[in-house]
Amino acid sequence: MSVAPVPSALPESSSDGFARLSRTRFLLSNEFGLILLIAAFALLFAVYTSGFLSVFNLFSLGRNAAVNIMIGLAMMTVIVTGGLNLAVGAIGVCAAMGCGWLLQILGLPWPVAILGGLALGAGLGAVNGWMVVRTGLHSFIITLATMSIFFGVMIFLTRAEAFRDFPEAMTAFGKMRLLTYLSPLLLLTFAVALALAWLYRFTVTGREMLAAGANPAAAELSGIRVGRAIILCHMLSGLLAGIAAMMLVTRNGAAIPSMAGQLGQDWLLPAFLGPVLGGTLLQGGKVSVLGTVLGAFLVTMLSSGLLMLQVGAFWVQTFLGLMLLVAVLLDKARRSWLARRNLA
Amino acid sequence: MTTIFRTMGLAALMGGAAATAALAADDSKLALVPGGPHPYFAAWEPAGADAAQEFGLAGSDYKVPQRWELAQQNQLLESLLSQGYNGFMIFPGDPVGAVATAEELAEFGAPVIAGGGCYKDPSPAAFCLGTDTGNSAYLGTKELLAAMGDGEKRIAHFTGFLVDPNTQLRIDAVNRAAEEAGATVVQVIADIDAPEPAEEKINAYLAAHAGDVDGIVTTAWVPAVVAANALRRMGDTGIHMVGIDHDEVVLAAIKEGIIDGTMIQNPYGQGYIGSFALARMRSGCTVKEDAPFGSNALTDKFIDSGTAYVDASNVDGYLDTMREETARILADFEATYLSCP
Amino acid sequence: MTNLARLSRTDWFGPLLATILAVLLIQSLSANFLSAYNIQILLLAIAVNALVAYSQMIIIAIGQMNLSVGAIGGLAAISFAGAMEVWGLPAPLALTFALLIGLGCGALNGVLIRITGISAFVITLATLSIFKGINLGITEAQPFYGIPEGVKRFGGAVLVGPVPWLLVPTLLVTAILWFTLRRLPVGRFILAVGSNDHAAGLSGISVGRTVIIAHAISGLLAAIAGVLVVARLQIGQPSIGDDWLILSFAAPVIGGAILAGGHVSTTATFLGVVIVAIITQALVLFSIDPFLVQVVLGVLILAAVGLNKLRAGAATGGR
Amino acid sequence: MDRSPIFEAVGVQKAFPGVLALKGVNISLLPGSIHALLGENGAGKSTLIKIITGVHQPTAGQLRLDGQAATFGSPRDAIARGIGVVHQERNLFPRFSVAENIHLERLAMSYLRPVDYAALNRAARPWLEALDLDIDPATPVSELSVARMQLVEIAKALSLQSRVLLLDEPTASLTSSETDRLFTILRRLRDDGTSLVFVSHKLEEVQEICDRVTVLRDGANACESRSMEGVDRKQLVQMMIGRSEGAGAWRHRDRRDQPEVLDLAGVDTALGHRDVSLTVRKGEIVGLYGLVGAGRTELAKAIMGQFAVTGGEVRVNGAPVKIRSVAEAIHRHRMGYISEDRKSEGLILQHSVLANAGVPIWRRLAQAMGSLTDGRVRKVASPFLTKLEVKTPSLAQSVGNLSGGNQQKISVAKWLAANVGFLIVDEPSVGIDIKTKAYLHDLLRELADNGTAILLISSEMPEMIALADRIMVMDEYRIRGEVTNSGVYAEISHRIMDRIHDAPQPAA
Repeated sequence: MSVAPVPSALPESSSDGFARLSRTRFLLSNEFGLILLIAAFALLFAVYTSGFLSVFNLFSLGRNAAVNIMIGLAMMTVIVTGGLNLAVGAIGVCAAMGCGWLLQILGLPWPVAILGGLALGAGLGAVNGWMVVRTGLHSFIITLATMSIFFGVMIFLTRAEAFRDFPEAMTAFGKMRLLTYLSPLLLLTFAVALALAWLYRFTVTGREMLAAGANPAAAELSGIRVGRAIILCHMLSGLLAGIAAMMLVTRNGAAIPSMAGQLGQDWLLPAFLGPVLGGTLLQGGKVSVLGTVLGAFLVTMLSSGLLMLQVGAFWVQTFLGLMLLVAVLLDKARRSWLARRNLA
Repeated sequence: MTTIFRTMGLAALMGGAAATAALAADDSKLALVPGGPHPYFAAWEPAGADAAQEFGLAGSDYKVPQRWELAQQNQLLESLLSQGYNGFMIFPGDPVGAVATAEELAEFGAPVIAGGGCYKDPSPAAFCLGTDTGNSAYLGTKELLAAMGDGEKRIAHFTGFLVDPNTQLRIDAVNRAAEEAGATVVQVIADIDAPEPAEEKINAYLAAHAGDVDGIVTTAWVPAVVAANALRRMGDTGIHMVGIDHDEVVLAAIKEGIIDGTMIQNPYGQGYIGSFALARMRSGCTVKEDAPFGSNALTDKFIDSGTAYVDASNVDGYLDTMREETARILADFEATYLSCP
Repeated sequence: MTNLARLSRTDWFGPLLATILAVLLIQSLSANFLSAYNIQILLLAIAVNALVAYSQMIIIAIGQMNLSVGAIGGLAAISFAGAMEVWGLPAPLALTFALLIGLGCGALNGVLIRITGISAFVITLATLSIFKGINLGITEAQPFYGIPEGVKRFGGAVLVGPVPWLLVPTLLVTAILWFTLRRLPVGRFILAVGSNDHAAGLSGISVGRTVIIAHAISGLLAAIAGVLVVARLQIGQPSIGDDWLILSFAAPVIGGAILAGGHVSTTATFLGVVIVAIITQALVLFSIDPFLVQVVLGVLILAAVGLNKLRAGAATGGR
Repeated sequence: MDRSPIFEAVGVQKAFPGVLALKGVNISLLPGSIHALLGENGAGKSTLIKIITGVHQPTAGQLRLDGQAATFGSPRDAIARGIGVVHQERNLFPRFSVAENIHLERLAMSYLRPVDYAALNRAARPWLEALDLDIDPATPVSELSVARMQLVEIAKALSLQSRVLLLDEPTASLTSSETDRLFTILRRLRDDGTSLVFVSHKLEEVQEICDRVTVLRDGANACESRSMEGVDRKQLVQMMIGRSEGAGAWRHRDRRDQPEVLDLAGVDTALGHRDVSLTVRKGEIVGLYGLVGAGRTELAKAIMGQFAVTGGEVRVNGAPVKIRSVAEAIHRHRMGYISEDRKSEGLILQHSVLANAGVPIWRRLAQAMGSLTDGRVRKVASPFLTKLEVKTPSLAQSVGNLSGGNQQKISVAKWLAANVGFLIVDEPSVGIDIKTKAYLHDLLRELADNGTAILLISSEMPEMIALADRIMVMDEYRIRGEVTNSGVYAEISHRIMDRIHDAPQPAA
């Protein structure tokens, strides 16, 4: 099966030969490659920078990774359908601002406000999905338009003013340190990732999403309600974008319209880096939750490490771009090598 | 421009030498972190370097987030702390949203001050060293109103990022000054402290409403540059304008008589004095509770880094103005604001 | 009647109609709209935005997308300004240098896409990051100010009446592009590859070379746009190009381009740019919240693709 | 014969990952002849064509042009050496004009010389006239009918003045009068010295027009380029499938007393079907025969609820129903559809065997919160995979890595696992080998014997006659008549073709 949520959940092996094959496969897999890369870079940064292994850096690395992974997962759920969601950032900011509005203007208790914000995220995602299904257009163009619309309406309604009166309970969560270096945000992200892995591997809905993404025509003729599956994927994406935004809100203690940059565009790079490095195919139908988690983590670690190496903050982006390029090239090489060896 | 500031720094030093002679080399590794890339902050870099050399610090480095974005600034600050920086002057990416990170820095024992713009109280920042932006905008508007002379006074106000805590202060100040003089602010255009949106919105506005405006006040760097250019392009419109900051375009426009003047701020002084203060705080000084702080909408611990109006009469000597200002503040800074062991 | 029917089938007819209606409507509501200075501002916006739109259009024509349009434009812009300020190159040399940078970046996109077979989306996302990073790395986000007077004058000068000189390169490019896509084999190849790359290959067209050429042209156009922005802003600002992405898709799509490739229209894309410029301008004119510009742009994209879909549906008779 | 061949392929091999598509094939083409290239789907015809036209390069063996060894690195090379081809799939650019489509190859010589459309139109006209095509060369191809597009493609190949011209299924979408016109032209070309290669499934046409023949079977020569003289249809078939036609397998069954499972009464659809009536009873195999484009697959999809039924009545097990989605057809009415296009509509190639076999039963097997383990699916699906002898290293293998035959078995198995009562089987033997095909035929008969109602769509007359109890003939989205199968090929094929050709030709 295509899903590799955790290494232990590899395809069942019916024979010894297959077990050996799957072990080789794992060693050649994207996930394993990412683990190697993470280990190698961690070593590099630990040796060549002072403070990379400091408690605070590990803590802040984990906290930043938590958000980036969540953003990556939000994109991943749509990539599953063979589509894209350019509006992740815009939806995330809308969810955060929605939460702030409920809290500050309506005076609702914060758990309700958070749920409201998440519902808004999921709702906007569903709007995307519905339009993609109804128009039959590629999600790229739909979400390009809605990214503009969602963000514009949000800015119009809020007058671009931040909501800043968040209760201590929420902001404390963002600063909380478990065992001195672990952010609860990271634990939350892991929980969500596990839930997604379970969804894709062990539920009908998840399987239907994958089937609808891999080959919508075949899926429909096999009795899957493809339209519904795609709307669900977009909804899930909106929900996860909302969660990522809530994490940023608790971290900053404010819901800021510019938190994802103009139109939420600043989320796009982390959003794609995670899944693409993690081996989720842009064509859809295959997903690797573990790969996305590792990919997003690698990216966060790299940008943190590059800052520490003092290569100059301004060059970090170039390195990330090169990294993405090298990673996809390696993945390509690995795939074709596998294909040759497997079949020749 | 760097050299200009270096000479300026040396001048400032002479004024403040008495106060600083006692400082020995220490392990203060300071970071001066703006909210994002912006020409205004460029002067922090030479200021930090000069201060580090003068006061014998391990370093006072200007570190810029890649983009004008809170998340970028947070990540940079976290990284700098991990790298061993132990004192921070920060322009908060968001007056509230940036507090959380400042608190974390403070928890690790690093003194934090706000520079250029302020945190919203309560915050761990010892004080906020910046232009009294409200006052600067107020004075600038007054100068504009004076330059406009008699007759109808309709003002357009072009200002910076709404996420910048100063922007609202400026809008309020301009409105207040206009009200006092019986003038009306007919348009406020904000969020245009980047060239392209500024170019588009200001030009579009002037294209449509040049006849409905008698004066322009700009309270952010880029809008000042763009508006000055637009007025030059439009030729004789009878529109008066007071800009802000010392961009070459603005200064040239003053000399050519296209605009009336500009409100100079003192970023170099912020960087220089900020470094000094952080170093002193690291060596045990504390901020006096009863110091004569100013206050604004965000904080009650405000120190004005100085502002001055420059017009055609003194545009060539504007540097002297700032030099004097920096020297003046530094001279009695320690005595006024710090209590040292 | 049949003439009208034939006209209505062309790509540029709808946008042209929309443009005329918009102009009439806005003019009737605000006499300032057609004032000389306002027209000049409108034309300045069109001059740059049209090139940005073309840069994307040529990639849409081969059925791909180029996320790095803005990054290439920005890099070319700061190369242009930097070459003049730091190296003291005369403007024509700096211009050549900047255009070569754009051409090179575009060609690099094309080569990478071709030799790796990875989707243009991923490749240009990576190069977007690389080009933008190089831009920031060189400039440290500080603008170059050393723009020679000649360039500044060019940026501010008017040719005749309200028509700015900046519009001249854009009009030239429009004509050349129109001719290329209509009459030159290379333009036809680009459309053929976009329509059906397999068939194009069987017809003896070198698909790889065509893809690379299209990307190189895209890079070149983005570079021209970047240079024009420098002339207009009179500084080499590193943030040039940051907000081009949506616009670059909006105008071709409003102009009836099919994202799957094989069909674009230069004239209709130009009109798309005009419509966007007029609406943006109108919002300011009526003191409508500038924040709504984004919303309008998004709605325009949706409306345009929706209409195209309907039109395609009507043409083939049913679903 | 003393003519020396223009083109020869000697011992050509072609290996793709996992398959040896050609195992040393020979063909030699003489000038002034029409050479039939025959073979079943999967026999290697397309691969050989692609090698001759430079799309693929042979793994081993040699191509010779005029006796000289030649290599074609790309289609361009082949074109330049005078080898033209009309592919099976449409390779025109719909928005380009007819003239430009015809001459695109020649434009490809330079990048920057402006195109002179007037000259292009002038140059295109003779080729159109040669095919008696009365179209303005400036017309965009998208405005032409499918048949005319086909002719434009032929005009395009002719315009290259090819010495060797390959035609892959050129008559598939032509009417008989169009076919006749085409044949006249082909003969003329032959008489002018061109060497034509004619690929077709329609043996009648092959016998009518070809003078030489090469037959491929399983990637090897079943007959090396020989004269058609003295070769009759029976021999051709025997060479193609390795045995005589399997008409013997048919056995008479009468299901007229069984209950109706599916009944269409005067059905119109959104796709353009008019007044379609047909009935499939329990245990019955009803054939739906027609040419490509007759609307059979489209009818199947309308029955399955993918496209709307706009008029008439659909009854399932006697009760009138309105099926709004495929999911409803499958889950509520226990219907199934095996697509002709296995790769894009039948299977999810990148997913595992188990995932593919289990799709229709996922919902039924789901437990609390929609959770579902592979184990549960395996328990239900694997007996059927075993029964159908699907050969796969494991159930986790991607379907895309399996052979066509095994893929087809999986698409059947998933409906067996879903226990459907009504199954539409669309072109079941496309791209699978002879043995699996025979096996599939047995399986379909067995299914019917056990009570499944089957609607069989096939363009292969022998298959139709081997399997169906009754044959409905469809043309132009209408049912043209019904033939009760007697198992006798000559009689039934004649009667079917009569139904198609005798139908009143409505004004197009």
